[in-house]
Amino acid sequence: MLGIYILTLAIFLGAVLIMRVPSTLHTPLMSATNMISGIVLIGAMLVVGSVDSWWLQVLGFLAIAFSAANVVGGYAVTDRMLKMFKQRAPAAGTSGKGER
Amino acid sequence: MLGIYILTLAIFLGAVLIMRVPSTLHTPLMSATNMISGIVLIGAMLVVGSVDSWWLQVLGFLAIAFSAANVVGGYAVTDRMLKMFKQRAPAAGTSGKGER
Amino acid sequence: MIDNWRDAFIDLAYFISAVLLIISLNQLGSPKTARVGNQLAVGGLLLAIVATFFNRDIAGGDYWVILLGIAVGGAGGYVMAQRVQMTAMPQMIAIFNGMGGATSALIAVSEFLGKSDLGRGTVLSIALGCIIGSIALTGSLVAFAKLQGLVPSRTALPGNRQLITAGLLGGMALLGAITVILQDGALAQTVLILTFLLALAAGVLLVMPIGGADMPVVIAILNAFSGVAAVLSGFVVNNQLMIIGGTLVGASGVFLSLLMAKAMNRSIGNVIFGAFGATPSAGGAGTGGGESLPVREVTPDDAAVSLAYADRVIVVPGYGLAVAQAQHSVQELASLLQERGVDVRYAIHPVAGRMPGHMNVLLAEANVPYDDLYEMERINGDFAKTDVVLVIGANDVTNPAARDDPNSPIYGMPVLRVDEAERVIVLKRGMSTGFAGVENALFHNPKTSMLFGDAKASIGKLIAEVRAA
Amino acid sequence: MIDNWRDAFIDLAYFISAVLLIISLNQLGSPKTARVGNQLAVGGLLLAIVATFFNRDIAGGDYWVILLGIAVGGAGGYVMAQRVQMTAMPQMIAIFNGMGGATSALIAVSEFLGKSDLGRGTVLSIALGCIIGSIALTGSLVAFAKLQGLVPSRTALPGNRQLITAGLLGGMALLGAITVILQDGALAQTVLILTFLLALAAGVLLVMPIGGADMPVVIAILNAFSGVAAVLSGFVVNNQLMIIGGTLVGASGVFLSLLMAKAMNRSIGNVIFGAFGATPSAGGAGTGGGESLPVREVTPDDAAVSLAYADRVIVVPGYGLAVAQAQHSVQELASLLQERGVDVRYAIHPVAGRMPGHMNVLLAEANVPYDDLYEMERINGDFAKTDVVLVIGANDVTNPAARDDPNSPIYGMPVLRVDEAERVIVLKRGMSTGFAGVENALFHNPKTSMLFGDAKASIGKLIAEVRAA
Ligand SMILES: NC(=O)c1ccc[n+]([C@@H]2O[C@H](COP(=O)([O-])OP(=O)(O)OC[C@H]3O[C@@H](n4cnc5c(N)ncnc54)[C@H](OP(=O)(O)O)[C@@H]3O)[C@@H](O)[C@H]2O)c1
Ligand SMILES: NC(=O)c1ccc[n+]([C@@H]2O[C@H](COP(=O)([O-])OP(=O)(O)OC[C@H]3O[C@@H](n4cnc5c(N)ncnc54)[C@H](OP(=O)(O)O)[C@@H]3O)[C@@H](O)[C@H]2O)c1
Repeated sequence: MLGIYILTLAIFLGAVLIMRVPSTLHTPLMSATNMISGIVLIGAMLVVGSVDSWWLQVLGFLAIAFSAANVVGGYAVTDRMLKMFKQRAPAAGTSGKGER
Repeated sequence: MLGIYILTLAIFLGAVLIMRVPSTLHTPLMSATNMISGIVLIGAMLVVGSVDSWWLQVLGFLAIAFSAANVVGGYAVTDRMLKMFKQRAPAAGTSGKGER
Repeated sequence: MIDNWRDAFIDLAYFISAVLLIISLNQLGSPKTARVGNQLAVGGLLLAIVATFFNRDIAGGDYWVILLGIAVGGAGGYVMAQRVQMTAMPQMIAIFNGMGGATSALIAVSEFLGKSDLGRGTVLSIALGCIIGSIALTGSLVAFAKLQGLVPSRTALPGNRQLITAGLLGGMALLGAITVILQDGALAQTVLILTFLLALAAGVLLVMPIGGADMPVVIAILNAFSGVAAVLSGFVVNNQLMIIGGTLVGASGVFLSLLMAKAMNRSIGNVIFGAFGATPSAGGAGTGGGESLPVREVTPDDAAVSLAYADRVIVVPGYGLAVAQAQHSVQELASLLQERGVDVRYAIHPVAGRMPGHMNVLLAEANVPYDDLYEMERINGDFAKTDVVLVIGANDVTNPAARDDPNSPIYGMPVLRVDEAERVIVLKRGMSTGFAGVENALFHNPKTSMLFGDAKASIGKLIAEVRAA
Repeated sequence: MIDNWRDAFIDLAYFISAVLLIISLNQLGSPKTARVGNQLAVGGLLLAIVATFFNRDIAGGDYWVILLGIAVGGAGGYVMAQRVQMTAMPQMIAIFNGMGGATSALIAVSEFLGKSDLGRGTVLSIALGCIIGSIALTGSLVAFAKLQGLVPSRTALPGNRQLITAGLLGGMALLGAITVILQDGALAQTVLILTFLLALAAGVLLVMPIGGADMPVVIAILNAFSGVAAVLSGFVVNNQLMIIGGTLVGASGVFLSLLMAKAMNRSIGNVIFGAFGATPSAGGAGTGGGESLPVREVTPDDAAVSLAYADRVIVVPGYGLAVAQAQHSVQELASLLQERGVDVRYAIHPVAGRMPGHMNVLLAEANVPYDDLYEMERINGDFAKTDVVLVIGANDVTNPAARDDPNSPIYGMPVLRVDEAERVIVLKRGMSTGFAGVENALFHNPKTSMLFGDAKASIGKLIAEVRAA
């Protein structure tokens, strides 16, 4: 039952937070979620810890490699994109100020 | 531990949801939260169910009466306020359209 | 998993109820859906209540106790809700906060006295719930009494205030700790009851010295208290629905307290432990100094004319409008002007009136459509393009000192930039200050002309003159 | 409570990590804080990973397996992230989705094969996680291949598509159900492996027939899949952090899929089970019909002059700009005009380019400050006040048929109202249609003049001419 509560609350929270993200940031958002889905890495670690037969360890190794790639790669590419997002230098900026 | 997760998620969710409420609705929001805090009524019911001595039952009775007043009163007064909130009849409405 | 259908049903009902509460809070985010949201919430609560009747522990006589309690409480709440004046909303909310806190405190006490061998965690929740609930109870009653004028706004207590506060908090912490350590037995029960009584006293002693005008902040804080108390009783009876519901209430209370404090440019601590006691004297001085400066008065007909022939008018309602119960006459005046083709809008400061959103409710009651009401951020840019600003019973929220004068106690508080308009007409009874107790330079601004008298009366005159014009 | 410090530390670390993930998602809500948000998220993940090393089950050789896996995977991911072109972002995300799904599927399988006497609920999560994860894996690989042009955009499979789909889903449901019923033992394991293989096949067969242009939607859906799979593996290993993290990913994927579908005026089902196969032919016909209608061409210098002497210019970049890699030249042209005092802004349609927010990234790469980029809702009103609109490799997002022509396949899709401007200059290579495959009346509008050729080349000419002007 508690698991269901956690899941439900997380769903609502996720929905509300995602809807706040402006479309400007939708691509970085997607790559960031790639990184977050890398959280399964800890699951993979637990599996490697709990299984014994060598070939299950191999599966675990693959799982770890994949999810580690998500964590590192997702972070790096998101950061790369976000580094590029610049605000106009206040000096220049006037055009369309009214909009804001 | 699970309780903490539920609590934390609820805190974040509550914060995000509350921040979305426009100041126009802050008074009804407060009375609505009065109603919601009436949820302790179920706690009071459980207490009445679990205690035996007559005077603890009296305490339980009081608790139930108070929280029931919150549920009914909070709902009624909020509804009374919200009933009054009206949008301008489209016919009339032009002034300050630009703002929206 | 769950092997029993009865419990499964109850669990499911609680879960659905929790979801309904969350959705309802989301619906409360827009005037269009707010009413539905309110109904969803009450639906969720009723579902949870009904489900609880199926709990096994509840049997025999319990039903009568419960049903009677619900009947009595429900009826009482309903009557209060129907009778209350919109201007008295803060009092009403104070009472509800108090009753919420009371329930949690009672749950904590009877759980501790009624059951034995409770876990440490539970006892901790009991002690905290008892303390916070009790403070919410008596604190709210004092707040109510002050708002009703039953007790004087500022009651200086004998002895050093900071010291008393510290003593109370320390004492409660100590007794609570002892309860948790003893955890069980007759002695522990006695200590908890002492904690309970001390907390009740603390509620009174903490709120009593706070200025009546700060009560709205106090109320929001106690609203948060009632939420936190509900969360704790949720932990006591180990019920997630109560934890979630209470959290939502707590979040709202905290948010609104911070919002008010920010809009008043004060810190929560400053409100509770009150450096505030000082300000009014300053205000008095200010008022004194004020008299010397020139003030332009205006006759109703002159004012009416400049309103009638304006293109753009912005009305700035304030607490005084509420006191004067002038909301309906304002609406009448506004529609009169609108018929003449004047563009009339209302500028609502976040803390105009005496609680957040209070002005919106009062004007809604007077059938002002909510899309004529503009929040400060949205309208502050338009004053410069406005011919006449009609300030009705508002003061602090228009005070330019908040922008210009770093020495002013309200410096930094965001205010409506009314002085940017062509002309400002202020309706108030005299030159006395607003709640912040500070002099308002706006009233001495050449652009400004004052129309003295009770807001309702003055507006009545304006209506007559506009009709004539 | 917890009687063991080692476990307590791990639990605490997971909890903090969950909080960090939530906060990070909040920070990702604004360009100013997004970068910090991304760092908070990775911080949370690292914390969780480190904490997991303290888990008792992990011992001896496990460390090496884990460290090696992290090293290999991490290095690979880092290289990919550094190498990828911004225009190839959809492919990159596809791969990451696939790897996420793969991990969850592998966790499910090895947990089931490695452990015995698992509860029914756990087995259910295993079966579902295995199915959804595997579909995410192979589906993403196909999506990647299509975006890279490794496989043809629309591959009709032999046999009735609806039938195949139904068969696959039914088969997986059946096998999954059997696994759950058997719950344990060699047979159950075999069935699960069959489920696994079938799901892998299903991923290929489901995505293969979907049009290449719909891949962004597919990718978002598979993103959601990878999230859901993570939630399920969270249930498998009973870890709240994984449940929460996966849920956030799932929410984002669902939201973005719906957003795209809405912006393209299609239903998700329509995308996946593709009534879409029909449209392009219609598009072909449209293109055919298009030739007959008159089209005004314009010379670079003429276009340059009207740009150079305009007060207000809005640039509408589209997918073609990305293909032509023209983002840098556009920025050069824009700053040239701005130096001449022209007010230049960019209008970004939510689905311009090939994934949501793609254009923003491309233009950010070209050093366009994000406050020059206007979302459709914010700028659509301003086209009427605009002298020249420069449409660069955009087509569908400007198509007036979406507003005027109820028979158009894209009718109802919100579009940029470019045709309200004084003059429209369109840069594209020919008259061929956009991905929706429908004719665009804008190109035949008297206001519109076409400058044919590769976007980058054409802009190069414009720059030269503006310099001359
Ligand atoms: N809304 C909230 O949440 C909240 C909470 C706590 C504190 N506050 C404080 O309350 C204040 C609200 O500002 P405000 O401008 O709305 O009110 P204000 O600053 O308190 O001023 C109200 C003015 O109305 C005049 N007035 C009173 N009764 C009147 C009557 N019957 N007819 C005409 N005028 C009357 C008074 O002047 P005369 O006596 O000369 O007529 C007074 O100057 C702010 O300082 C705010 O910080 C608000
Ligand atoms: N962003 C998303 O999330 C997303 C997802 C899925 C689908 N879509 C779809 O993608 C479309 C996006 O609309 P859009 O207007 O941006 O693009 P579009 O409608 O696909 O049109 C792109 C145009 O660019 C032109 N073009 C291609 N290469 C070019 C080059 N090298 N130089 C100059 N022009 C070139 C093409 O015409 P020529 O061949 O004649 O040059 C084509 O008409 C929408 O239909 C949307 O539904 C978007």
